[in-house]
Amino acid sequence: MGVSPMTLFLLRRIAGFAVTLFVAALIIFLLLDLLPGDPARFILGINATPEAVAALRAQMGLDAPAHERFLNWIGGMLRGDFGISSTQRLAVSELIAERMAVTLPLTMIAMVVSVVVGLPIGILAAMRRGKATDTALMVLAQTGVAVPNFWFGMLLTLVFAVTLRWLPTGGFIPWDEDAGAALRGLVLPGLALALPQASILARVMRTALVDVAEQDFIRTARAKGMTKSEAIWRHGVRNALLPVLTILGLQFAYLIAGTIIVENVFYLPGLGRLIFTAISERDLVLVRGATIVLVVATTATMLLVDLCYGLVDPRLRRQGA
Amino acid sequence: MALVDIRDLTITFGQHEAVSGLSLRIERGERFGIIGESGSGKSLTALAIAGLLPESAAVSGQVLFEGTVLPDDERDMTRLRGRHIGMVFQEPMTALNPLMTIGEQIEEAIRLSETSEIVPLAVSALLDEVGLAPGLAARYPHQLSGGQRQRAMIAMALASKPELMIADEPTSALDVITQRTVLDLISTICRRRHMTLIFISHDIRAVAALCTRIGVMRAGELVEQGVTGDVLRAPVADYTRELVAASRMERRLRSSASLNDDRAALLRVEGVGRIYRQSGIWPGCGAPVRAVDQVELTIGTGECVALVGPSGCGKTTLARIIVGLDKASDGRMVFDGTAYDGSNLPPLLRANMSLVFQDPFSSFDPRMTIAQSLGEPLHLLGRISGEEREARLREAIEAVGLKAAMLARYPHEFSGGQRQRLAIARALVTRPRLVVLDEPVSALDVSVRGDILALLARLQAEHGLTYLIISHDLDMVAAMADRVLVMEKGRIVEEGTPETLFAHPEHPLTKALMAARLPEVA
Amino acid sequence: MMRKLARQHPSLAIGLLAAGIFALLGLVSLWWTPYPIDQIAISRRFLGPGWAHWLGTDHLGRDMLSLVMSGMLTSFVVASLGVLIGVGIGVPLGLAAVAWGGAVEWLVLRFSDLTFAFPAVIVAILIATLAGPGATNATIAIGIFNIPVFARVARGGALAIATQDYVAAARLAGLGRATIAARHLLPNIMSLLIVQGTIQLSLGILAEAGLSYIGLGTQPPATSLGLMLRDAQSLFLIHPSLSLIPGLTIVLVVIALNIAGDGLRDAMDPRLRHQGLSHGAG
Amino acid sequence: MIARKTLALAMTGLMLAAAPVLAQPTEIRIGVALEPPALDPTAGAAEAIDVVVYQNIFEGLVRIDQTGAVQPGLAESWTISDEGLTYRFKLREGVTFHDGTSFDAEDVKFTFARLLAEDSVNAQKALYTAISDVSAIDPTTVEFTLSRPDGLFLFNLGRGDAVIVAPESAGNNAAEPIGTGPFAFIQWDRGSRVVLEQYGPYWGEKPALTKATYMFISDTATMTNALLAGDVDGTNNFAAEALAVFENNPQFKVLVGSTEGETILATNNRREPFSDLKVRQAMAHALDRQEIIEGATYGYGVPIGTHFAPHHPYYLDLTNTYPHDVEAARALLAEAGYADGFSATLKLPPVAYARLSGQIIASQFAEVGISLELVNMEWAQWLEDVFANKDFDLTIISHVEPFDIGIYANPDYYFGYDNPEVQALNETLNATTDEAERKRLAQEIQTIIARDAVNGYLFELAQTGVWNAKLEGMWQNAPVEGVVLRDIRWVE
Repeated sequence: MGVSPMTLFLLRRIAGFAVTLFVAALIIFLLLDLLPGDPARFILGINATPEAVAALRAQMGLDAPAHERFLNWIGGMLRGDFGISSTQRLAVSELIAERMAVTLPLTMIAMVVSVVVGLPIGILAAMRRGKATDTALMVLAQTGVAVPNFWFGMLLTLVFAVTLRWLPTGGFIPWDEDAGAALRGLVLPGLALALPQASILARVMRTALVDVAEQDFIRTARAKGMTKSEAIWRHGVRNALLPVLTILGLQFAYLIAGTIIVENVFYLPGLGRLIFTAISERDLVLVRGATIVLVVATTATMLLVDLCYGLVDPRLRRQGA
Repeated sequence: MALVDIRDLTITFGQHEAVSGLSLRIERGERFGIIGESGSGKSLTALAIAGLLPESAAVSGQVLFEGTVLPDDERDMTRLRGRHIGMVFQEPMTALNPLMTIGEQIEEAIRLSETSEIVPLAVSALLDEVGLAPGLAARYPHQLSGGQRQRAMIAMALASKPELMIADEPTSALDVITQRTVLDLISTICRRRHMTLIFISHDIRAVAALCTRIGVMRAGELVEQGVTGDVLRAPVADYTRELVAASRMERRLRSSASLNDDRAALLRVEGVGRIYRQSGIWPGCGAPVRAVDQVELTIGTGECVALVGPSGCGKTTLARIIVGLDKASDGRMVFDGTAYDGSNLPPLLRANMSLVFQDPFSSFDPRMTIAQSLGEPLHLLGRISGEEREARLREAIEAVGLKAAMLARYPHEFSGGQRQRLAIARALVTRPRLVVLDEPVSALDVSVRGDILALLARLQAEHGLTYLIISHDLDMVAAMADRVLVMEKGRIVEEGTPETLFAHPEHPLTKALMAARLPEVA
Repeated sequence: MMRKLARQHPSLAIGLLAAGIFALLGLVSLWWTPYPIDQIAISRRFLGPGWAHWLGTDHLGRDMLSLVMSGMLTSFVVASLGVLIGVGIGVPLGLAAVAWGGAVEWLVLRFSDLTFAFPAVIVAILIATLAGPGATNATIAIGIFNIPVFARVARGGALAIATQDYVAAARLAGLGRATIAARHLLPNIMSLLIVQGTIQLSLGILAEAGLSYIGLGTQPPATSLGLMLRDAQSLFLIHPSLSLIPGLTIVLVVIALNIAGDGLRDAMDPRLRHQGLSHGAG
Repeated sequence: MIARKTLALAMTGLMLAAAPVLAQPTEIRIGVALEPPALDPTAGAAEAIDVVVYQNIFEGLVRIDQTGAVQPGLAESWTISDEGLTYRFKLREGVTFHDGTSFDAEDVKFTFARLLAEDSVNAQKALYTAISDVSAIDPTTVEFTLSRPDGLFLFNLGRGDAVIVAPESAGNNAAEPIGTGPFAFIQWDRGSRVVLEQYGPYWGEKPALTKATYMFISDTATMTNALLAGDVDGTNNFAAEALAVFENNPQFKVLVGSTEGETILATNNRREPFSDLKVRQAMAHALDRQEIIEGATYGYGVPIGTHFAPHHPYYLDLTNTYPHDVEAARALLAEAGYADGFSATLKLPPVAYARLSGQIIASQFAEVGISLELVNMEWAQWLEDVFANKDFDLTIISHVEPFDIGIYANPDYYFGYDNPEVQALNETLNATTDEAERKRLAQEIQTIIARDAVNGYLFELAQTGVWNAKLEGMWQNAPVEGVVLRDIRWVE
């Protein structure tokens, strides 16, 4: 057959990806359909007359049969139409897009910071294994993992926003209005999110590197005439990155979870807060849309990581020797 | 002045003394072999010369290279290593960086030793010297065969034009044929380059074939050293004597009774083939691999048939199908009149055949007592009483020359040889008729191989067992088998009694195998 | 025993000891706390640390020490139940994947991808909205989050074991896949599971804190460390101790658990155990 | 030395950047806890809507002032027929909507047609059902005809639910509100803020502020930080628990005022055992208002003994009808046949005053043997269970509707109090326009419901605003929901 094993591998992963998403969508829909609480009633509040509520229900198409609603939903999403928010009366896709402009950069910043801070620390610790530096760094990492990021966020605000007034306590200026301000708004939350992840990365990197340092090819490299640290640096780090890559993939899930909490602390208009408010307002359409987007994001990252593996590790490029 | 001069070297890990008071001089241009079993400290000695001992090692005594003591400063030691010493390790797969092409890795070696300005040229020159096509430079380790990898390792070791090459079990991870070619390669290179060689091995014949002088190590001590010929012809130390003895295998005499030709066929393999596909439920992806291809063979009761061939020729797969660990894609087997295709082997038949694995260390669950492990196959006999069970276990373990008391112990309390005995005991506990032995001794130290083979022979005689031996070790086969089947690429290519087959090999593979045999020592 | 442990793996000893003490504090609160935590006395609120109340009192005049104790209990219970759920469902899945392979394995992998795709908080939000917020829902959310983690760990470990000859031997001995999984695979990945368990436990405690903090976790009058943080955060500038006490407690508990986890890994991983000698072989 | 100076400069630079307000004293950033789901006050109950738009973007025919009195709005004057059934309004001229379209009688007609239509989604529709006809006499005159007299009619016209909208823009008001008010809607960054700017062609006097930004900050700690850091200039209603941070801080002023929010322990009068007067009286005795007010509102709540706002001229102090008395409570329970108490659930909506009061009441009731199970709920769930399905024992909620004692005349209301006497009284009250008489009637109803201990009457919610000390003109009291910007100004 004409297809190369690599493309087959790709196709298989993507097929798996699709299946996962479909099932996820189904689950989300089922769960949300069971949600107690009548959105119409909520929108109209205490003194609304029954007719008014009924009228709104009809408007929102809440009286169609479930399977129909599901299929419409899926079909719509494939066409990029996520439906109309029941409380905000706006295209869900737009709402989500707005929020993504906050959550995505935030996650990215956190990712980058955690990598830029975490990996070097891990490497340094591994190089100085057993020495004071190692111990100090690892104690630091231990603490970093242990501090709840929302709490850390609050402490950060008190120091840098309230006391020093270097950065805003929260809130978000849209990018197109003032990119600089937008960025400054994401610094503290970014840090708060990054701390635990950086610590985890540091620990993983260290362990991985220590393991690799035991490998034969490090000895070979030394036999060729490298000092131990040269060998670890030139041959070890790249090999050690493989396990780190997996963790990076998983971390995305943690980060998403983190944003939802941190966005509350810093009153950022992100996807997390959107879901949160949407849920308390029984905005099924919106919750669905937002959750599925998060699920897609997470799953996509996993897929990405898998593919990265293929790139970094020649053994996974399946062309026969 | 000696190139390497080791004076009273002692290496200890915590309490354990791995090398004790070892002194040794290796002259320029000689090829020195160090023989010893696993744990004898031979590798550590080599690492000590290259200054590559793990930090956890405590070293006393001194090692002189070209008359000067090895420098303590890591940089100087590194430079010395890089410029003057080349090393080849046992397992080329793990010794090469999986993420770099071998070209890159050789290049690196050249740059580090600053032996050549025009690096690319040098690379292809080296590859050529070790008999690899220049094209292979672009390959990654996992894309090469074991032999090719080891050649690449050697090329890398040569990059610095070293005075001394240390080869630590360079061939024991390779199969017979490649093993021989690599050995030849090493010796020719040493001759051509007038390079001093330290060759570490447990295989006395390899050492004999390659080295001018040898030293014998045991439990961290150098028990004997001298010119190869002398040592092997007239060993002084008993241990050396044992080793030499163990390396020779006399053809064992079979009672003519078992050799009559009209013996009933116990197992018939009829056109069995096995095709492997890449993973699971995705049909038709990944090119199918024919591991076993239309194999026809018959084994008579009481017979001992050997299946030989290079690694990856499908002999192990065939064995697994026969004992029912794997399922034939086509064809069938008939055991004692009952037909089956592998996994559908009915319990009672399972009880009638068993398998002894190559690696005695992985064949016992570390968390189960010997009794539990040995008892497992008794399932196949359905419900049996406690006493019956006891009796069976005792019988089995005593049959292999161990004490019933040992049943209560755990695997880690036994040596390799003992474990293999236990493995055999487990194979016997159901009183099977056919025993399949997959490389039964290749993982064992030379000195115990003889005993295990003798044990197998005895058991066959006592219980009238039928053996199917899977092996690449022609001497062992010659010693044990009544009939030999040669297998290549999943097919049986030649068959015959050892005598005739080894005397006049027909098939090129058989010829190659014969050619690869190392000469008997002395 | 303990002394031996302390000598060989000091970190493990310290970690276990500390975590043990915290857990014990929590357990004790089942029978005894200095003051009942549901007894509210506004007149007594915001007392600083003192003889009557070692850690002072909170915004409802409840004794902080008592709150910390029973909060600790909640946090531990939620986290450990979360781990139990993860182990109970994840490990069998992981083992099944290895024992049966093929389609089963594919399904298990897809399933764990699927579960990974739902960040714990999302699950928590969904459940909380279905059944109202509460410790139970936090537990379930954390449990669900743990399932794929353990499924993967179990699978990873079991894959390595499955290649061992003794597994083949067991199949030769006619044992069924399930039996083999239970008899050979499971016991040999136990250490892995225990290590992962401690790690997930500490993550669970953090997660519970996070969930309670955003109001999806434990609900009054019950309390948990996270809930205490939530209650105290708006008072941080006026009565910092109210949020410093639970906050630091969380940090300490998690650190203790992680140290214990690392210690266990070193203690159980044979490769690290006889490091030195492993070089000597050959 | 120099280095330190430059550093200092750099830092002040940053601080300026962080608090631009120092530079432009005509802009204001107001922190509010709840973000409105939409911005159309006539199509949704969320008080968060009024907070942003009421009297800023939208105006009614009349407007409620700080004291709760009715003032001319888009109608500069009106006349009421003697029997109180016809209202004739004279509309202002030269009023335009923010989209430039002009305002006239037709808009008024349209607004109320829309409000009263079959498919109307106006949350307070019920309040306007007395209207039988709205007719535009001429472009500047509108006449309302009522089916029955309604003492609160004018006040209700002043509510956010009755603001005047234009047929051209009404449909889109949820996302882009267009009204006649002094401030025009500029943008809404959902989840973050709403920006208003002064509307040049406004008919009335220009407000001092040129720009107002509403920032949505739900979390009290965050709000505190934002205020301290100067990221927001004030908030109309700040959580009482943290007020201490600002009370003695010269940079801030704390405005403590009244609201229309009667906070009650709403009791399901349909259900056993609450249908028993003795039980309700027992519960009333069990309540220790002072402790609840201390604990839940940090002393800012005003104790009430009935369902009426203390600052209202009709208010009658009935807080001593059932004083805190554990013994009396036990006794009454015993009489009612609950000698060893009973247990019930207390469903709590997601607001601080409810959650805190809930915990405190639970421990107070425990003393008399009533054990409460606290059930925390999201709003939507609460509305569904408690309000719509009346499936609850007890709940705590603040009734923010002004002069809403009428709910006690509605037997179908969620707490299900069915007393013909009260119903009759309320009837007459609605029909009465004479002040003295109205007062008497209102007070009679207050007394009855207090005696019947229909609900546990806890406290009148206080409005505790925190503002930058340099700001003036904020409403202290909140007779209606809203943060009215017209009078707010910066002073040096």
